[in-house]
Amino acid sequence: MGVGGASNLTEQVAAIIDRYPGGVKMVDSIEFLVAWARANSMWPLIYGTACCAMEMMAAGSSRHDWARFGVEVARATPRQADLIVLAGTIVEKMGKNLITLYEQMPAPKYVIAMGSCAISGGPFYYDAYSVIKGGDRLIPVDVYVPGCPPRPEALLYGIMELQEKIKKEGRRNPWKIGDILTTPFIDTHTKAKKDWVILEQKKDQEQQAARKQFKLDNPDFKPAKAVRLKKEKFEAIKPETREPQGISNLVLLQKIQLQFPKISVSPQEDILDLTVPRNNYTDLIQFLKQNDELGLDLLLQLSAIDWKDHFDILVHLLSTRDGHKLFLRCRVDKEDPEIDTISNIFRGAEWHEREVYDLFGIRFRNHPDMRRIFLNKDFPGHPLRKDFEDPERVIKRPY
Amino acid sequence: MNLEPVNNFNPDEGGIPEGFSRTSSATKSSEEYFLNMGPQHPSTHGVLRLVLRLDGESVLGVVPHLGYVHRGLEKVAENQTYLQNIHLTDRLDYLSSHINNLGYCMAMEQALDIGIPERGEYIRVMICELQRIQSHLLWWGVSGMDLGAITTFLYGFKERELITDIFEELCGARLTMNFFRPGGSFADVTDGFIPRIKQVIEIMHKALDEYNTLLTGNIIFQERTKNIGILSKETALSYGCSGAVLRASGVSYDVRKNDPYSIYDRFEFDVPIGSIGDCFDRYCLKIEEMAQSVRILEQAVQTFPEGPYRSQQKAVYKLPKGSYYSQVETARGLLGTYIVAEGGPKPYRVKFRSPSFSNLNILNELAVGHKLADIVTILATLDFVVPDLDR
Amino acid sequence: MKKQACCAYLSKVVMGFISLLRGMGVTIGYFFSPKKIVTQQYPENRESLQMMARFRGHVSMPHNEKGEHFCTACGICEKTCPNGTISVLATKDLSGRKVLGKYIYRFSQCTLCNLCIESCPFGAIVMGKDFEFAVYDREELIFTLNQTQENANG
Amino acid sequence: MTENNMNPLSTEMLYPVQNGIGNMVRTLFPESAFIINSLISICSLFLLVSLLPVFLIWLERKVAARFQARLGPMRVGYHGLLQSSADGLKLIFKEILKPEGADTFVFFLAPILPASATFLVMAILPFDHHLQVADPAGGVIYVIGISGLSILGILLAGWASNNKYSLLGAMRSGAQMISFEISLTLVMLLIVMLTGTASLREIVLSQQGTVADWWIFKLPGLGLIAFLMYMVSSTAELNRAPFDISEAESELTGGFATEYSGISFAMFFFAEFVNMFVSAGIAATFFLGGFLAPQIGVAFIDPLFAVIPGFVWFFLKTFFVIFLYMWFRWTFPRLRVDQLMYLEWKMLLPANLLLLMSGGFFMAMGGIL
Repeated sequence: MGVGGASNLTEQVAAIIDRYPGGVKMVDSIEFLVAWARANSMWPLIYGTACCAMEMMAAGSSRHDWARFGVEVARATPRQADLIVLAGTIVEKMGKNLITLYEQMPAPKYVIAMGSCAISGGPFYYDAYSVIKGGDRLIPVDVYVPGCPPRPEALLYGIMELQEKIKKEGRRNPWKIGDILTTPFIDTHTKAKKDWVILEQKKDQEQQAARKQFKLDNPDFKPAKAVRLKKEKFEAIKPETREPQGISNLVLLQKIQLQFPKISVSPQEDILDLTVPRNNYTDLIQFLKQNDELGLDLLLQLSAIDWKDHFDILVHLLSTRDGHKLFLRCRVDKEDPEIDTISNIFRGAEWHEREVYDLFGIRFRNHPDMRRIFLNKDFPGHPLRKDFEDPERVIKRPY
Repeated sequence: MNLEPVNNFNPDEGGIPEGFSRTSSATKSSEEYFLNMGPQHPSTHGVLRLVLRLDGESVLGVVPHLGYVHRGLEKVAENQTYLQNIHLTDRLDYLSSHINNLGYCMAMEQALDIGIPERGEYIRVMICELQRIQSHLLWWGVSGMDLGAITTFLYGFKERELITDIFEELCGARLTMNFFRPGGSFADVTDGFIPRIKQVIEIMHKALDEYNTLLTGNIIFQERTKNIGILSKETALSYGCSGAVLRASGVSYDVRKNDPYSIYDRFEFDVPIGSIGDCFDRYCLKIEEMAQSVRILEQAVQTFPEGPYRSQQKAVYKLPKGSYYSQVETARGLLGTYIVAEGGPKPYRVKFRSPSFSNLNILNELAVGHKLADIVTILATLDFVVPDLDR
Repeated sequence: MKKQACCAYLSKVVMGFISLLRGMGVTIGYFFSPKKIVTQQYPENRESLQMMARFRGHVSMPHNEKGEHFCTACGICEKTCPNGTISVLATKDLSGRKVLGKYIYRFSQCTLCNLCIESCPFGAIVMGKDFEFAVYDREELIFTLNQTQENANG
Repeated sequence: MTENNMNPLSTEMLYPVQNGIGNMVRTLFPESAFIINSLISICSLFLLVSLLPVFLIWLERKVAARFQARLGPMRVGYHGLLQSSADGLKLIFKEILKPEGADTFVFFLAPILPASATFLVMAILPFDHHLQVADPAGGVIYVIGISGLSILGILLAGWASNNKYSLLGAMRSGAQMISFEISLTLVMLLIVMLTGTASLREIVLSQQGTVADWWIFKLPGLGLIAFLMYMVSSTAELNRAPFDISEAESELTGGFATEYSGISFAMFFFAEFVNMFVSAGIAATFFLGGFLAPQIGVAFIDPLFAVIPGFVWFFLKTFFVIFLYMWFRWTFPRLRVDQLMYLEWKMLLPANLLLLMSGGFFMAMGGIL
């Protein structure tokens, strides 16, 4: 039965028994019994990364109830689980852990790739730098359940397919660790187009004569007009204007320009958008936080934009008391992207700054814990920059 | 693509895993050790890795490690057209996918000055409130299961399936809807929509009482959640929390009330505020939010107007040059969508201000001093979704 | 003060015990009412299981009885698809007019976002209703939606 | 039983309970009767211990499904009857893994202890008037002594598997079981004090008469309180329901059994269910009148109940108590470790001592009401 170390012993015993009359039938019945037991009691590992995990939980809930198939006891440790349902996107950083999980599971173990992300990368097929395009590039997959996310019934159908596959196991085709997909990762969309163009040229030469002949015997041939769907017409509606919340932008601007005259306003209708020079970036934010007349007490977010020749640090503040918002921009040039941290003013900015460092490469002076937050330490380059190139991980979108 | 294991720390030579301060807050006691609540763990709601510094069973420090489902969604959004990005916002916080779509579509409508007819506004409010109830039901079930009451998970999902049916009948998908478009939605409401909502309303009244007797009133649950993970007002604001986490600490900020979008100002509903800011307050707040959403649905069902459900839609949207920002109240907090447009069919930069990112930031503040089991309670009541966190 | 503390303690114990009983009351209510069971037995109810009208199972190309489809190989659905799922491969028929040669639909990448069907000007593609597509090999998920003579048998 | 010096163990010391089969074997093969009798009882108990978990696992999954408004195992045999046998068979044929750095001998010894501990206690459970393997005079002390053995198994498992989660789970369960054994012992002590004997059979016989003579209904309310306290402490002893902190699914992934796979995990899994049957059996023996038929006093029902054999009543009462355990498990959230210790040391222990005193007071008053 090819199970762990005991496989050669079971094969020898089966070979001996086969010789006796009716021995083959006995070994087959034992194999059938064991395969039936394995098929009807699959304990899934509690593993789910993204949206498909919700549909897997729905399959486990009262309405679809996969306990009917004997799949009830979802085990938390890989030691007691014999089925991994790859529910959700597999990311490079999670790849290591997924392989360790798979290796920790005892021998007859099965994998269901659920949803487009686990089959082929799905919505993150193009331009995603950290998504592994398909679970079978890491661990051998037995059943693919397509959909995004697939219905719980589709997952149950996948489990039934897996049960059929297990029931066929025996000494003739024992369970063994399958092989993973090693073909290099190319864009099937453009490949299909290229192959088709070659086919087309061949077809054109062959049909050269037939087409000329067709044009001769019915010169005035009018191709039938395809009928277009009649799309409903709706009239365009003007949105009703809504007066902005809290302190109006003008009052805000005057208050700030009292303290910091060198602030320029970028053209933005409803939300005040200030461009802040680099030297008084932190003490402007310090002033905004301290000044309780303005009441800007919540840091919405701190992020950056790569304008190809320079970076822009964005700081969005919100007042929970009155509801008005204030956006700040601070220009950082590309050569040495370095700016002071504001995590001592707004504690929440610590993670936002780590994200900006991780994805843009802008360092923050005296930041308590300047580490990458999302990607591995050795990820080449900073992905959200416009000039980020990594042909090994990323396929550019062809259209 | 390297797949060797990360070089983990070596405790014998006094190594400290990354992110921890060298000296531990407690006295250098011998029992101090590091426990890895790994990316695959039943109570981390997906793939979030926590490294805990423990002394026996009480927690000295927590360092969350993110990025285990970081899919680079913002880079993908930069290379897709505006319409194609709508279905990406479903996968941000997939438990409130309608509300994410709404946030993104509102930013586009703000840029292109598109208005929505009366019926379209009503559809939006009703669907977003249904989505909020559906997300809270799943949260309630999973937090009950994290604390050991497995039956609450099944009860929560029982009611949730009713709302999933409404969405399936409406737009054909159960979880990732892609239903809203700038100017309304891509199709009108089916005739089974209103009767099903009425059925959900009356079932939710019974269900909420049942949940309160089963879990909220339970003495064991109250012992496990009262005075655990107390979040002060200043810390919440300083970390930028939003949603039930912020309101439980006493700050009354709900985007639907303080910065009303769509037609939320026509419905009267109140925003519950917590007092202490512990786990029990956050829990009761969410149950109360469900009741308020049901209240909004009741009002909306009575005055559901006829007429066109959307304004004119284009095939390709080209937003004029500039930056546009819109914020909505998802089930987890304030989701801000910031689009920088260059005039072409594809956005130049899309930034999602995710509520779970800031809500989880406070874990270290809340967890220090509590037991290992309280970490699970705090994680359950913080109610974050990891793909919304990692984007 | 001692008396209040002690009777507060006792009342807390008693109230706590009653809350446990009420919780148990809820679960026993479910135990003794089989009407509340909501399970739909999927494989057994396959005939009666009816998908909703707008259910997005998979992209399919309806053919009328003469085996013709409405697709004119304009390629709009290919451009609107965010994940490169659809490949519209056009060919020229005898009269030199552009006609659909092969319509490749990779279900392994499709995210069922319905953008292609909304954008199709001729209503040639529709969302199919069945969901039983679990396969053992990833390549089987790449379908050719238009049945013409050569790729029907090819 | 012929008195011959060749057989040093005389009848009284062997404590056999006279029953039909035993006597028939003694008449046929007087010399080797003792060996044959013990073989028969060992085989019957082994059969019971192997069949019980298969049935109890199926029952637990169906009862849990019914509590949660769903159907539970359906497709494996009629209404999933073969489900737990499929689970058992699958677990047997799984690959046996030993984590690197684990102490091999202790790692594989640990699962055997809990299973054997429950097997030993089975020997003295009074299934019927004459259906009891042995009835030692100190039956209660025997039960308390043996139940300490299963704690050892869990501690060894946690320590040997070289995994922080299992160490945490084992230490938690060690503290929990030792502390809850005190309240378990005190409740049993109360019943022993009231009945005056420590042999299980006498305790059951002391509850003869109508239903009102069962210990649960005796002593104006104390019997019921004693029963509740027994239920609370025996649930904690079993690591079940609101006290399953040692195998806490959502905190410690697998608890003490994190590193166990295949047959060794199956031993823990089955021992837990047999243990549940045993402690429910003891609850039935102590409080619900073991194998005595419930005489309600209504003229035409009593003889009807009396006809039904004793062991049927014993199994019915035991399964009622098992249903209570399952009811606790599928309703309550889990307590924290320190709250658990607070519950035992600060609430159950004083309550038990108070109970003992009031029991003594009632005995001093002479009339056990």
